[in-house]
Amino acid sequence: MTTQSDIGASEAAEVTVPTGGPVPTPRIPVPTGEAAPVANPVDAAAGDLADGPDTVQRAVGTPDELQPYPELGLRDDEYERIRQILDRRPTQAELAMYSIMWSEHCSYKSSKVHLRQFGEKAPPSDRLLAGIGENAGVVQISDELAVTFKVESHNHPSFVEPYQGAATGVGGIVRDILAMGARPVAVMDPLRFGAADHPDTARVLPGVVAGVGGYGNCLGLPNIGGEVVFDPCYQGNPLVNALCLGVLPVDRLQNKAAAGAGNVVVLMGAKTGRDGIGGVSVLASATFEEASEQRRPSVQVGDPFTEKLLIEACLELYDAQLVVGIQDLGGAGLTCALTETAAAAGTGMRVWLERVPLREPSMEPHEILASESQERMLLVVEPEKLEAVLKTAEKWGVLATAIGEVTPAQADGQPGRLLVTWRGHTVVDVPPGSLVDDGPVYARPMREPADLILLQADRAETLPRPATPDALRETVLRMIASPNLCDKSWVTEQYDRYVLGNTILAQPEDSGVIRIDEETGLGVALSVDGNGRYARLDPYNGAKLALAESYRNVAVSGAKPIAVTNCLNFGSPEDPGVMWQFAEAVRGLADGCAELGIPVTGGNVSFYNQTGAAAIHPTPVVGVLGVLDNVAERVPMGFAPTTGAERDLIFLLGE
Amino acid sequence: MPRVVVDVMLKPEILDPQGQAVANALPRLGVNDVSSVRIGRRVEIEFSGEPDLDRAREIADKLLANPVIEDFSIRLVEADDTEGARS
Amino acid sequence: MPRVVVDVMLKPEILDPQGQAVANALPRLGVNDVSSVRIGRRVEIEFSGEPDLDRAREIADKLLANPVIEDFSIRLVEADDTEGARS
Amino acid sequence: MTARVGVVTFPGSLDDGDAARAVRIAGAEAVRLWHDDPDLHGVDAVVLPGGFSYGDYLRCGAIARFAPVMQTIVAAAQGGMPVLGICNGFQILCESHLLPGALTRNEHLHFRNRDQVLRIESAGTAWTNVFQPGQEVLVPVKNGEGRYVADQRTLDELEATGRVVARYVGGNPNGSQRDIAAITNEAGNVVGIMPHPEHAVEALTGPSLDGLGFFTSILKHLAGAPA
Ligand SMILES: Nc1ncnc2c1ncn2[C@@H]1O[C@H](COP(=O)(O)OP(=O)(O)O)[C@@H](O)[C@H]1O
Repeated sequence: MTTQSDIGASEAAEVTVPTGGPVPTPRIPVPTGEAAPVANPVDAAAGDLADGPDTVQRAVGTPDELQPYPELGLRDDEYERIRQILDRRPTQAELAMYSIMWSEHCSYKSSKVHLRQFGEKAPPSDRLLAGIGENAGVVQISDELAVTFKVESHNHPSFVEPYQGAATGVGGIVRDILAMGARPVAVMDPLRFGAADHPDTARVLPGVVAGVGGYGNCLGLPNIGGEVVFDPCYQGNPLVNALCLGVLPVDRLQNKAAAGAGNVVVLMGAKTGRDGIGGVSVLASATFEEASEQRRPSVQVGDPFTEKLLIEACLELYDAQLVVGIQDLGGAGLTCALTETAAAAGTGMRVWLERVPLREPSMEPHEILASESQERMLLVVEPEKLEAVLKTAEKWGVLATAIGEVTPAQADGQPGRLLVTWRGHTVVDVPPGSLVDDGPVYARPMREPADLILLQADRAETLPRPATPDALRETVLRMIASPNLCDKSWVTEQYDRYVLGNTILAQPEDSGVIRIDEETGLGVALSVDGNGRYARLDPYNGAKLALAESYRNVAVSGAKPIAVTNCLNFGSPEDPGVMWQFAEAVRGLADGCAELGIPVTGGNVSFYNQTGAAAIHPTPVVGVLGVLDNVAERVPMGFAPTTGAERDLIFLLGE
Repeated sequence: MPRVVVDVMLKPEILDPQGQAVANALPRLGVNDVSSVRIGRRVEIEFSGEPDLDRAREIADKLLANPVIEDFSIRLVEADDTEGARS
Repeated sequence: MPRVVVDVMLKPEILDPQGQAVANALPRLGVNDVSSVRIGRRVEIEFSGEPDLDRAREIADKLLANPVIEDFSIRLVEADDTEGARS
Repeated sequence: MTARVGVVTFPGSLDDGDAARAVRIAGAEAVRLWHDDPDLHGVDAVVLPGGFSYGDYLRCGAIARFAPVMQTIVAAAQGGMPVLGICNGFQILCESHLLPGALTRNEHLHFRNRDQVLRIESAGTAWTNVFQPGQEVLVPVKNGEGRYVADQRTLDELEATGRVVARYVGGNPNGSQRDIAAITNEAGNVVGIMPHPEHAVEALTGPSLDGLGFFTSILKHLAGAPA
């Protein structure tokens, strides 16, 4: 998925958080059987039109039906666009799909115009095999080997249900890495919490740490670093970012294009349930009684064991060259996977939705398309290889089901259409590119926050300094005791750092180092850093400083930095002050990368991190990856124990 | 002394990986007629005085269950009532 | 359709750190009259046909409980019997 | 002939590659065994590696016990074949009743990963014969359910018959009874250990090289064993 992982489709509509609040008012009049024209013989044959799904046929016949698009986060003009594209009103399922794909989360509508700089300012690189826009950037590190890495956020779910939110955050980024053809080999977790002594931190922090550990440990991925930062600005909106590193032989690189008409579309992994359907449930509220909201959890529960099997099965399929295209299912579920794979190839797709294995048989088409159930991948497979694919899945004990097929582009060369039927009803008939590439793009208003001048004027130099030895002692003790500087082993001991046997450096080192090639000693170093307080004072330089810190951490471990990933955690883009912070941070990061000569290869934007009107500090988290030709030459951070007369000399570099 | 039993189960629509893992293992034991397994927690609370259902409900709500993903039910059970054939 | 419920609890002599952690947290909620908390598993088994208590006992004995550290009990429950006040 | 040591992969095994690497570094041939295949492919000894077999959501090792490969391993172990269970492997050996007692949730309820000193209490097993009794070794420990429990009688018997193979020293990481980190069966061919010797076999990746002894022990044992 190339989406913002933590902001559900409904984020803008703010109806997801399951606090037992009121059910959104139904806006869809219940259609009556007579009112709908029964023109389609298949629909007619189904004979249950009154209770059946909203079909394309019915949409044509009932152009004036009121649709709950505002509740789904779509603006009037966005809804109008959809009607223009389709030349009719969208069906329920189509409306759900557009609302998901055109959300901030998936479309990057507020950030797109800024993120371009990462590409435009990036230095040329011959190492980059896949860059921004792919599931994760892929960087070549030797003739045969490449690595891929990316950081993503799962902030909001982790506040609601810390354990599962954090766990599924790890699961999601791991699938991104897997989708590139790589074996995931390590994770990191930059975390931000509210005040250490706030009672709610006692709920959130242990749950998040247990969730990151529980999922990663169960997948057998060493955790090689991260951050734990406390600041009251994160009290109602902790940040849970997760980074995954993967390794692949260069020729195993996968892509998501659903190429080749006639190829089979296979859904592999967990059954589909009503996970994280969130705002899309307003579509059903006319046909469900009040309690129905109860049945639509926004929180997904992770199943790392299934993910582990999915990883092994996928890698076996790649090695046997059994897949043409592959895409993970993340925050936007089947909707995103179907449209992105088809759009990437310019093909069409025909999907029989009733073939999707369901955890709950009563699910409706739009729910199946919007479900965020975890641990699923979408594969495109040549028909003659289908059996081998199903066999491999069976060997690993994961479900794999053919749910559709790739259809050709149109005769005039135009891309094909995505046609989805459900028990004989046509519920979706759209150009896939219209969901993926033609979403709205906004140049949102920006304004420097009014308080910035005051903040900047209050300079550190004016603070009282310890003047006596006692005061100095007191200051040092206070610093040592501060949660942000204290020992993090309560957290890091809950993570397995040893599994896979290639961890050369991990906590508490400046960067994590992983051996990639046991024969040659080739390895990579990774660090993630961010400083929200700096960025609040000066987002441009704050982002640069985060990059510089990460770059330094990698360099001092003995590695040559070669690539950058980032997770941009910000408040609401509809707030001009936040938007200004965002634009400045992106500009700073892009400039910094240009100065250091390394490209941004991927990343993630997380907006709407705020409590009421109060946004978090702008928090760009930057990950830098470096290469070590031989991990035996890594430089650990501690002084080496001295033997005899050979004493280490200590130098201080810089100003 | 009677005790209070709180049963905490995942809501029916929430994935239950634990139950699923057990259900998948059953055929190995030669069991093929089980259609579903759900696994939750059973919490037995003993009070020093009279068992207090309201208190127990409060504890369950605040501490034992996460209402976002779990339901719970509460009842009184006689201490020596094993609620079935204790094996 | 009735289902079979298997309750699996740690034997009384085996330390239950989870139960203890909950018990220790209670005073902070202002609860001081709880003398003990024990946490075990509640397993709900649905059969495709008639619920089979003997089958369930066999599953419990072989798989659901480890007799070295756990006891279990089995009973039939009506599907919609929530066994108490479902909150 | 180099010794052939099998390493079983269950779905959810995680340290299987590491166990195989340790076997190779010790100088034996690592033979990968698959949970669904009851054939042991002529191996001389077996390692059950760490991980979360079948997810271990119910109780660690509870489901792995029923894997086809375990049926063969249980029979072979009873016939004297050396078997080492590490972490999840230890749990599986207890669930399979090849070793007494059980492994339960860590007393502090957290997964814990740290470098841990162990004292080798028994050098009489197939997997510890290169150590000196009382020798202290440093290996990683990492588990969430590593607290060894058994009834007093069993514990006393383990102590009396020299079947406590290793104990935690300098802090008990999980609340194990009597600081037990590893035990063996009566014959000394089956050993279960909660910490991870396979992660202490290379200077670059481990806290020491002390773990290698467990794997060189099996070579010594097999070399001396009557064919
Ligand atoms: N959430 C976390 N997950 C994994 N490792 C962490 C986490 N938080 C901190 N660490 C690790 O702990 C060590 C110390 O962290 P920190 O105190 O932030 O050091 P520094 O200030 O040098 O970055 C580093 O190796 C860091 O990677």
